[in-house]
Order: sequence, then structure tokens, then C-alpha cells
Amino acid sequence: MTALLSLSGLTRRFGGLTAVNALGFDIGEGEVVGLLGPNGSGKTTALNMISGALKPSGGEIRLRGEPIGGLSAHRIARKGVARTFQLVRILPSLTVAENVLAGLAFRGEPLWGEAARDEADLLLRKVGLEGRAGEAAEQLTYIDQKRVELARALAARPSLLLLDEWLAGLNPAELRTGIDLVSHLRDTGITILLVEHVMEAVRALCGRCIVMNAGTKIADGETPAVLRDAEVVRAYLGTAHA
Amino acid sequence: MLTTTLIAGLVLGGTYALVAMGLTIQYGIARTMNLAYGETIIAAAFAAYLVHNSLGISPILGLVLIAPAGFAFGWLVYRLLLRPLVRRSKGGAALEIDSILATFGLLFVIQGVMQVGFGGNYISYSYMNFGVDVLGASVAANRLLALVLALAIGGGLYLLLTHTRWGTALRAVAVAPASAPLVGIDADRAARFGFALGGALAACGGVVISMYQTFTASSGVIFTMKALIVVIMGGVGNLAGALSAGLILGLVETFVATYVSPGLTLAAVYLIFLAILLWRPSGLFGKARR
Amino acid sequence: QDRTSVKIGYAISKTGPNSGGAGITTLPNYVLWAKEVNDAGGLEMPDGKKLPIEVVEYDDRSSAEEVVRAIERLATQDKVDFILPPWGTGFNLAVAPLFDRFGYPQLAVSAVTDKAPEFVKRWKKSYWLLGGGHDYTSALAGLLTKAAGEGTINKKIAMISVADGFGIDLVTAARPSFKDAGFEVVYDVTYPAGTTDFTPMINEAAGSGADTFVAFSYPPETFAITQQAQVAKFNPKILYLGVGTGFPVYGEKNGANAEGIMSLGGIDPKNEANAAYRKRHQEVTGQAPDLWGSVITYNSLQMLQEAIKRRGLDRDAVADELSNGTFQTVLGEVKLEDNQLRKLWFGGQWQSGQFVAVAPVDREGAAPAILPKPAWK
Amino acid sequence: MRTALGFAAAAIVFAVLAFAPFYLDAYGIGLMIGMTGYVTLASAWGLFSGRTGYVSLATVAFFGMGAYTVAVLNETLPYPVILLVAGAIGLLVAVVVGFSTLRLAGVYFVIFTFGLAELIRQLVTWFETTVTGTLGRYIFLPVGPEHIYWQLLVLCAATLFITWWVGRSRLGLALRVIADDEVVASHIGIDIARTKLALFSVSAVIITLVGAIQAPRWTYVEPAIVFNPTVSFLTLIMALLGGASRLWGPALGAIPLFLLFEWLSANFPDHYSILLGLLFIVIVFVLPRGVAGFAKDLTRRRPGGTPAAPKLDAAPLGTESREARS
Amino acid sequence: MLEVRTLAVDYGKHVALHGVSLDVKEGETVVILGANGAGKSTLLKAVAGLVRPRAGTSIRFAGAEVTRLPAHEVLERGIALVPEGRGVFPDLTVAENLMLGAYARRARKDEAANLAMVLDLFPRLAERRRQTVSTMSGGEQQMVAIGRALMSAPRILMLDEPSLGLAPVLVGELFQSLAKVGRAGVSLLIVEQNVRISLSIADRGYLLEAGRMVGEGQAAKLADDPSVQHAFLGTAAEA
Ligand SMILES: Nc1ncnc2c1ncn2[C@@H]1O[C@H](COP(=O)(O)OP(=O)(O)OP(=O)(O)O)[C@@H](O)[C@H]1O
Ligand SMILES: Nc1ncnc2c1ncn2[C@@H]1O[C@H](COP(=O)(O)OP(=O)(O)OP(=O)(O)O)[C@@H](O)[C@H]1O
Ligand SMILES: [Mg+2]
Ligand SMILES: [Mg+2]
Repeated sequence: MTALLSLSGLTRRFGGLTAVNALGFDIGEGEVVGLLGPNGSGKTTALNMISGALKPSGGEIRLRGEPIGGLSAHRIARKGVARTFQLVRILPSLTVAENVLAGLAFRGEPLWGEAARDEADLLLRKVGLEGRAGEAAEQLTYIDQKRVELARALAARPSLLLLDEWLAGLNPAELRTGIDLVSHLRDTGITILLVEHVMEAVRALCGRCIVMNAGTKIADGETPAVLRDAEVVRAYLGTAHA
Repeated sequence: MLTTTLIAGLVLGGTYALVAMGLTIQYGIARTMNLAYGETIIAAAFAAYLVHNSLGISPILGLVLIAPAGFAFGWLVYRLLLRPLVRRSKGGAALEIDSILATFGLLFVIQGVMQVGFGGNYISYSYMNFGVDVLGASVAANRLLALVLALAIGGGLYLLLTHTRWGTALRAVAVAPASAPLVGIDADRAARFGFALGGALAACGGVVISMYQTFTASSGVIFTMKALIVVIMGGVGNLAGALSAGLILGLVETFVATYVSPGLTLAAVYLIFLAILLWRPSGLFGKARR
Repeated sequence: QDRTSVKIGYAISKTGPNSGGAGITTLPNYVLWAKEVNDAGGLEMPDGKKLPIEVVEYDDRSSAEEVVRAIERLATQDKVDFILPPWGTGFNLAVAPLFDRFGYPQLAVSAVTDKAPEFVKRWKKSYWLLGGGHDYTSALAGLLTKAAGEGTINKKIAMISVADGFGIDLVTAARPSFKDAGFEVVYDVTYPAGTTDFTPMINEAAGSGADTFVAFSYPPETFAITQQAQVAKFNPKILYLGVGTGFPVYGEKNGANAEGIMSLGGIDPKNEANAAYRKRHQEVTGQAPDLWGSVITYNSLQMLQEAIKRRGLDRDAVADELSNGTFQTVLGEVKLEDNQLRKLWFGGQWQSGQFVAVAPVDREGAAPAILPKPAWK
Repeated sequence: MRTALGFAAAAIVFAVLAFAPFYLDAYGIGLMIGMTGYVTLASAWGLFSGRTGYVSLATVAFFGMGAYTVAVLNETLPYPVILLVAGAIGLLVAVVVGFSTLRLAGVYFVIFTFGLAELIRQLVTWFETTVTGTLGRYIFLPVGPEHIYWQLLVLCAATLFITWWVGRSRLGLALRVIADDEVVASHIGIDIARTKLALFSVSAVIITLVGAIQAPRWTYVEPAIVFNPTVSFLTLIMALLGGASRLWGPALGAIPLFLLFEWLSANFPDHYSILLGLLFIVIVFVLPRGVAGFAKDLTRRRPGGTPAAPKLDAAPLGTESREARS
Repeated sequence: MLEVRTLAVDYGKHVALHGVSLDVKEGETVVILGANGAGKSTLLKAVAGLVRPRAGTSIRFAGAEVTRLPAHEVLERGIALVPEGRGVFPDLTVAENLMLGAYARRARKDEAANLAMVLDLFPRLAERRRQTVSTMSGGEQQMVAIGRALMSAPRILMLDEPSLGLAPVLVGELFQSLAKVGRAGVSLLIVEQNVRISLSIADRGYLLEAGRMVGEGQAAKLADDPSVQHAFLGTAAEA
């Protein structure tokens, strides 16, 4: 059984800085994996390479065994990889519904017209934005914009969903709803790679964790074990969390 | 031959650079594409012509008068015309359209005023039109002055902008006007100052150019376009970029005229411009995106 | 019918790139003429009645589309009695079919074209008054031949020309003219309009060994070449420059350095009618007329005036009169040949502050050319 | 239902317009030609630039190529074939240009396209002077003004139809997404290059055809006449003023502006520039969101119509930086 | 030191704050808690002069009215803000961003000392002084934003969700440093979703709900007050 996503030797350099250094791991179908690491350790860069926003300097990325490293973002997107961004990127001049429609209209099997509108409503309900379809996306609060972004990503009916700190900035109550939402996605069988600094979320959602530091993988395994790992604690969690 | 061509090219490039500096400052700091920029140059040229022909004052002395006038003019234009638009747009992209349309209107107004005041005729006088020997090449003193001014202003302002807090603040306003107040910068004032400074530079350019170039009330557009080419090629808001782009264009033009065909000079200029943009989409000195 | 005025319309480039040329050669003469006629009580009709001129003026903004529409407007909306032509070869050609269609005579002045005979065939009421490129270049060749025969200059020519209709027309005429006269063109390049720096071309020309330097240039370039030649200490024995040399300001600006420089056009200073015209022009418009096209423009208006006086406001009759009549104008006695003015000054030279006619050499009133051109001061 | 009504109304308007030559004089037809020409130019411009936010100043490059093609071929090929050739040349150049500009954004794109137009003009000039040795070319085609007008009218209707169709198709949504954020666009599966290229080409071909159709009006054609940069500027200003991203916006900008130019230059030939400039400034201050935006405000507000602003300062691609939200 | 009275702000028709009042005393650390959309960020922005409050609002700082001062003058008085979304200068380098932090006249005197303090707090910034900020990772940019605000030698420092995007180890360190800054006499006004850690360094807290203040109290008390829970469950419950 091949993994859904498999990285090997993935490397990205910016000038003299190696942001991601020979990163390798596999993610199986239906897994929810946390990608952790201190600030600037290369998590977003790794995500950017997987989604096609950045071209790798070296190494391989395979989706269901098929190499996708270096393909342009839209190609990768059409193969079923969807993502959210660390700083939300909604489409500000579009309405909430249009933001989601955009996600439906250009995926591998595009959806358009009446059916798309119904599907968009459904997705908005899913992320807790029912009845907001007509609003200008720009005027939503941060959290609601994040919801729009997630709905847009889900619209692609992704097999692999990359979430870059999607749960950051939520208060405890919101965090609980957020976690419920993601775990619901997990239950529908979507494979998720989750970059997150909120440990509560990581513990609740991820069966497995990969930890990076300075571009290299320093730990990979069952979440509780990884989070107890001495090096992880020292580099990332700090003693308070141990 | 080679050195002669080289020097002729540099001197021509000096004019291009001089003309472009004010615009790169205006666009770089105040973030408005000032389509009436060339008209400011021509207005200054007319002023220098008047000062020279009617009052008998040397244009160099005239500079002392005309450059501050250019500054004041830029200040007023920003204050009266652009600031209301900046305020209205609240940092949105509408400002870009609005400022294009408004300065396009301003272009016509200035041009019309000059047309009424001076008619549509060619204006030409010459000042400092004697040869100066530079490494064996005879160079017109007035053109040499343009080069020297371009180097001095360009170099000086470049150092100020990159090496002082004040200059960094101006650049900060350029990149993120909304964030400027967070560190105590009065973004409005900085933008107004930048725009006015650009006006002063345009005036300097106009005065110097009037000493050797024939102009009419409608020649402003040509200067605006040339300046835009130089500014974009160098990277918006970057004085060193404008300086090098101007010099490169001057050299290209002269070398093509000498070794290829004068008929292809402008084609070569545009070709180089396009090629550089294809190679570096944000200009020579522009911050590389991606 | 009881008319109280004659409507004369024109569209001219008041703004845009053509306004520099139109503002010196064409527009002031239209203004001057209308004022003079009206001051004198108006245009005289065959019955002796005088009708004042009512001017309808449009700005074509240097755009071909605008000039076409403005002529249509003059003809069909304003229903003017006569239309004066726009400035420039291209624009005169652009409006020629319209003048023809609406039956207006077109006294094209600021258009230098060798195709005039063809145009006259196509548009019967078109008149071409400024000659063709060939006229100018063969006159120049004649002058050069004379100088070479006297041993003043060698038989080499360096030549540059502006890349637009005017420059090309002249340079294509010049090549055979010079060749036929036994001259060798050793440097022959075209530069784009708007060029400001001529140093490379001047250097090449200086190095070419030619005694004669010819530039078919436009005013800004003419001024620039003059200045830059001085800076480069480039002092050819014959310096022939294009449009702009015949502007009075050229003489003023270059002072003693203008001496000996040649160009298209020129006037006969002994022609009193012309001198009087120049004075009136200065008084009324506040600027001196140029020394090439201006007087021809004014002459065309006088011809029109006289034709109206003889035949009335019937445009066909006026056209017929223009084609066949003989007129007394600022140029002296004028009669068109095949709708073209052939008796023209094709070459002039600055001589002690005046731009005097020197070619054709064999025409009466031509001053002897000063050769070689004196050194720069 | 609304769509059907709209179509019926548009059909009636165009039918009425088609009869214009029968009750207008030569000047009236000239006016209609100019107006239809600019409505078409501005609409075609809006089709690409208004929707993607890429402000193009290459309008006159295509317009001029169209006109020049007619000038070069008018004695050798039948007229309809010339139009086809012109369209094909426009398409070819558009594809090449489109490809080369894919990496450019904001003001860099604007000035690039300006430089491009000038380059084409210079090359044509150079070719004509040194290779063929003729600069001006004559067009003696038996195409009357009313024929020019009808052709333009058909082209105009086609342009508006295409614009309408694009607006409600997936392509239209793709363009709006691209205008907003190209990074997002590519991450939801939009092939940015293809989308931009397709639209740019359609828009360029239309513009080329406008130039080709109008050329017979001038008899004499030279680069300085047909590559007059004013055409690019006027088109841009008209479209922006009307509201470049809306179906009727460019038309609503072009018609009043065109008439205004005409009225001013006829009645105030000496103060034309000053008045025009002042009016411009007043318009900017009074109608902040363009004529079409203003018209919409007068009728009703509907979400989804916010115009795409030109991206003169596009967000950096691929980087994670964005300014303060709000 | 900071007295906010009946602060009301609207965005067009939408009223974000309905007249809230709040005090921060000299050297005090105050947190504002509230659900998503409650108006916390709006409150900070209004104090900083970035959004215009409605008439009837009074904001006094160190005894002087600052209600309608332009934002750059507010900063000059000693009120600094780290906004959500950071507000850094993306095209400038780290060093330039920090240098501009000390643009205010009042900050120039202690610039060197403040710089040393910031670089000590965020060693990553010291390593990357020449890097253009737009190319930095999310967390690194957050460090720049906080560091820049500290450079202005504020008398009161307002932080809008400072822990957003920071790794846990850094969050801990950041709050320790903030506590240190507070002990040095700088007042702190913090909006933070990480309630536990923010209350741990705070003296007092306010509860904001749908644009109204609904509670206030000592930090320690708030930490186990059921109404705190209520405030968070309030508007967010349906989501
Ligand atoms: N375009 C770029 N040019 C130069 N350096 C870059 C660029 N993009 C990222 N970097 C650097 O690469 C490193 C990794 O960045 P990345 O964004 O992947 O970090 P991260 O793990 O996502 O951190 P965070 O948790 O703070 O978001 C950082 O040190 C960053 O400064
Ligand atoms: N620029 C704006 N235009 C319109 N409404 C706005 C704007 N900014 C904020 N709002 C609205 O004002 C209300 C308060 O927003 P604010 O950002 O102050 O909330 P917050 O408490 O900081 O929320 P969050 O936890 O999401 O940061 C929200 O309902 C929001 O939708
Ligand atoms: Mg990251
Ligand atoms: Mg907030």
C-alpha cells in the first residue's frame, strides 16, 4: 500500500539559508499528522513546496506514488491537494459564497451553476457560516475569514488538506469548535497535514506528529511520545509544556 | 572612438537619469503615478527660458528660484489634489485609479495654461553650449551639467534614503503607509514631502534641459514617458536604479547609433527596457518578488 | 440670398505633437488673413459687395481621426463656404477625399510630396503649393554641383534624415538627385523622430570625409544639430538642415553662427510685398513668420480671396479660377501649373541675419550662396 | 427573465443604431464611428484589464497593427481577407506578448505594455524606411463611412456579448479571483497563464480589428498617425472612468467622454485643454467609483459588482506577507 | 494613566463598540478578554488613533486628552500598539524595521539599550538583521512587530494577540519578557486568546462582549470566575 503523500530528501534553499533540509516522511490515507517546529523551522516552506507555491531545490514529493514536486500550483490543486494559508488569504472583493464557488469551479471535476450554489451553501453550513453567503468576505472578522478559507479548501473535495495554523488565534471556546470541525473532517476520511502551535489542538487531533527544527526533521511518531521527546521539548515546547 | 561613444552615451544618460529622479521619488514615496510630471518639467523649462530671456538671469541662478517653486508646486498639488483622494481611498486600491485620472486632468490643465501663455511654438535658447574636453571627447557643458547634477542628486539622495532614519522612514511610508503611524511617522506629511521633493527635482531637470533642448507646451508627455521607462527599468522608488537605468539607456542609444544604425536607437532602447523587465520583473534594483 | 458673412472653417493642431509646426507656419497666417480681410470690410464679391469672414475653428489635437471628423463637421454641420487645409502632409492627405467629396477646393500648403500630379488627378480640386522632395533636392544638387565645379567642396555627402513622411520623401528624392549630379553619399542614415542627441551621427559624419552635411530634420532636431555641431567643432563646408532653419528664432538664437547655413525655402529680401507681409505678420500675431512655408500659406489665402472676388462663392467656379487664373500675391505673380505651385524658392541660406533664397540658382532674385560656410564663432 | 429582457433591449438599441446612417449627415456618421470605435476599444480593454487589474497601454500597438495591415495589403487582397489577416496578426502578437508579460505585475506591466507599443512603432518605422523605403502608405479602398460604421457596430455588439458571456462564465470568476489574489487563484486550480492569455488575446484581436476597420477613413497612414499613444490613454481613461470591470462601464465612460471631447474642442478650441483637465479632476472627485458605479448606486446595490481595482501595487506573489487586515 | 470613557466606534452601519470604559494605571498589566468579533481589536485601534471614535468618546492619557490626535502623535505620547496582522514594513530589513521603531523623538535617547533588550529577547532577530521582513516566517515577523513596538520606549504597550503564531517555547519566553517589561514600569494592555498565560502575568482583566464591557476584575479572580467562561461561550456558541 503506497502512502498518499511521501516526501524524500525535500530541500529548499533561499540564498545561503537552507529553510528545509532533506525532509522525508510518508503520510498514509486518512491520517491526520501534525507538523510542528519552532518559528522559522521550515514548516510553511515545506507546505509551500507540497502545494506548488514554491519549487523545491531538491528532493521528491509524491502523491499516491506520482511525483508532483515542481509542478505548478494549479496542477497540484487539481490533483486534490487543498490548503489554507498562515495569514488568511480570502478573496476580498468577492462575497462569501463566491469565495467558495471559486473553490468549486476550478477543481479537478469542476462544479458550476445551480449545483455549485447548493454545494457552496452546504459547505458554508459545515464551517458555521450559514446565512452569511451574500456578505463581502473582506468585512468578516479574522475567524470568520478563516472559516471561509477552510470552506474554499474543502470545496476542492481534497484528498489531502494542508492546514497552516488554521487554529491559531482562537479563544478556548472557539478552539473547541474548531477542533470539532477538523476532527469531523478527519472522520470523513480526508487526510490532513496540520501545522500548528496550539498544543491542545495537536493533542486532540493528530495521531502522529513530525517535528522540524532548522529545516530538518528531529522527531516523527505517535503524538504523546513525540511531545515527550527531550529534544522536542528543548527546541520547541519549552519546559512549561513538558 | 570607443571612449568618445562611451562618454557621449554617459552624458546622454545623465539627462535621462535627471529627468527620471523626481518621478521615482514621487511614485516611490507618495505612491501616486503622476502623469503630469513631464508638464512640471516643461513649466520649469519655460520659467528658465523667461528668466534667461526677459530678465537676463542665468538659468543656473534661476535654479535657486525655480527648484523651490517646483517644491512648492508639488506640495500644493499633493495637498489640494491628491490628499483628498488618499483620504478617501483609506489605503484601498481605488487610489491608484483616482490618482491616474486626477493627474491626467492636471496634465491637461498645466499644458493648457502653458499653451495659452506661450502658444504652441517651439521654444529654444542655449546656455553653456560650449565644448568641454573629457578624455578627448568634446562634450557640451550644459549636458555635462545634467550628468553631474544627476549623479550628485541621485547619489546624495540615495545615500540619504538608505542610510538615515529619515530616509528609511520615507521608504517605510512607501511600502506600508498604513503601518507608518504605528512607529510615529506622519505618513501624510512624508508623502507630501516626497511628492514636493519630486516636484523640485522635476524643476531642476526642466531648467537644465531647457538649456539645450527645444521644447513646446505639449512636449511634457514625452518626458513623462521617458521618465517612466527609466523609473520602471531601475525599480520603482529606487534612485540608484533610476540613475543606472538612465545611464544604460544613454549608452545603448549612443552605441546603437554609432555601431548599428541611428534608425534603431529608440527601438533598441525599448528592447533593452523590455528585456530587462523580462529578466527582472521588478526592475534592476527592484525588490525581487517571489 | 441675403448673406451677411462668409463662413471660413478650418481644423488645425492646436495641441499635440503637430502644434509646434502648425503654430508657426499655418495658424498665424489664418488669423492674420481673417483679421486683415475683416479690417478691410470683408471679402469682396464679384458685385463689389463686401462680406465679413466668420471663422469656424477646431482643434484636431494632432489626431488623424479628429481632423477627418472636424472636416466632416465643417462641411455638413457648419456648412462653411470654404475650408482651409490642416497642417502636415499626412493630414492633408487624410482629408483630401473629404474635400473632394464635399466639393471644397483644398489649397494644401504644408505638404511636401512628389506625388502631387497623381493627387491632382484623383482629387480635381486639390492644390499643392509647396513642391515635392525632388524639387528641393535637385535644387540643392544644382547648388552643390556649382560649388564642386568651383573646387570649393569635394564630391562626398553625409546625409541624415528623420524617419517620418517628410524625411523619407526628401531622402528618397535626394539619393537620385545627388547621384545624377555625380556626388557620392558616404553616410546615409535615418533617425527616429524625437532623437535628442546627435553626437554619434555628427561624429560619424565628421569622420566620413564629406564636405557636405545634409540633415532632413524637424525643428527640435535642427536646433539640436546646430548646437551639437558647434560643440563637436564639426564645421562642414556646406551645412544644410531641415525644417526650423527657416524660423526667425533660429537666426536670433544662433546669431553669427547661423551664417552660411542652408535649408529649404528662403525669401527674396528685395521682394517688397513680402517684406510688408512680414511686418504685418509680426504686428498682428506678435511673432515673425517663418521663412519658408508661411509666405506660401499667406499666398494661398490671397489666391482664394482673389478667386472669390472674381467668381463669387460658387466653389466649383472658385476652384476653376484657382486652377487657371493668374494672381498677384506676396510672392509676386502666381499661376498654378497643373494645380501646383512651381515657382518656389527651394533653397535658402542665412546671410548676415537674413534667410535669403539661393536656389534654384538660375531663378531671378536668387542671391549667390556663401561657400564654404564660415567657421563657427 | 431579466437576461432575456436585457437582450431584447440591447437588440433594439443596436437595431436603431444600425439605421443611424440613414438619418445622419456625414459628420453625424463620423461621430458615430468615433464613438462606436471607442466604445469597442474601451470595452475590449475592460474585458482584459478591467477584470484582471492588469492595466495595459498596448492598445495602440494592436490598433496600429490593424490599421497598418490594411495599409500594406489594401491593394493586394480582398477587404474581408485583409480583416482576417489583421485579426490573425493581432492574435499572434497577443500570444507572444501575453506569454512574455506573465511574470510582470502592477506598474511594471503598465509601462512594459507602453514600451512594447513604442517598440512596435519603432520597428515598423525602421522597416518601412530602411527595408521598403516607403514610410507613408495610401489606402484607396472603396469603403464608405457608413460601412465602417456598420462593421464597427457589429464588432461592438460582439465585444459586449463576449464581455457578458465572460462575466457569467467560470472564466469571469477566474479573472476576478486572479485580480484579487494570484496565489490563491493558482491554489484552487486556476491556470493563471492560460486564463490571462486567453482573455488578452481576445481583447487584442478585437482592438486590432477596430484599427483595421477604421483605417480606410484616413487615406494616408504612417506610424506616427496610427501608433499615436493617445489612443491607449484615451481608451484606458474612458474605461476606468466608466468602471472597467462592468459590462456597460467602458461604454458609459466612452460615450460621454467622447462627446465631451468633441464639444469642448468645437466650442473652446483655445481653452480645450484647461477645461478638459478641470473637468477630469471634478469627475474624479464627484464620481469616485466611475460612471457605472454611480449609475448602479442610483438604481440598486447588488453584491458582487465591486470593480477590480488595477493592481498597480499587487501583493507580492508567493510571499506570506500581507499588510494589516482590515 | 490611560482612561477610556464611553468609547464608541462604528464601521458604517455596524456598531463595533457601544461606549466602553476602561482604565490602565501606571505600571499595570491589563488584559481584555472577549469572543471573536467582540471589538477588542477595535478598542486598541481606537486608543492608538487608527480608527475614529464617535462623538462623546474620551480617551485620556497621562492626564491629557488624546481622543482625536492623529496616530503618529498618539505614539509620540508613549502609546504603542502591536496590531493583529503585525503592521510591519515588509520590504524593509529587520534592522530598518527596528530602527524605525525608535522613530519617535521620545525613543531616541534609549535606542541602543532598547535594541539590546529586543535582540536579547528575540535572538533570531539578531541573526537576521539584514533579512527583508517579507521573506520571514510568520512567527519571525511577529517578533519583528513586537520588537519594533518595544523600540519606541512606550509608556503603555498594547498588544493584539501577541502569541499568535509563536511556538510554545517562545510564547512562554515572550510572556516572561512582557512581565519583565511591565515590572520596568511600562503599562501593558493585552488582548490575548491564550487566557491562561495572559492572566498569569496580568493585574486586572476586562470582559468585552458584543461591543460592551460586561465584567472587570483582578486577574487571579477572573481566572476561576464562571463569567469568564460565559464571555467566551457567549457569541461564539452557535458557531
Ligand atoms: N523568500 C524567502 N527568502 C529568504 N528566506 C526565507 C524566505 N521564505 C522563508 N525564508 C526563511 O526560511 C525559514 C523557514 O520559514 P518558514 O516560513 O517555512 O517557517 P515556519 O516553520 O513556517 O515558521 P513559523 O512557525 O514562524 O510560521 C525562515 O527562517 C524564513 O526566514
Ligand atoms: N473594517 C471593518 N469594516 C467593517 N466592520 C468591521 C471592520 N473591522 C471590524 N469590523 C467589525 O467590528 C466588529 C469588531 O471587530 P474587532 O476586530 O474589533 O473584533 P475582535 O474582538 O478583535 O475579534 P477577533 O477576536 O476576531 O480579533 C466585528 O463584528 C467586525 O466584523
Ligand atoms: Mg509558518
Ligand atoms: Mg481582533
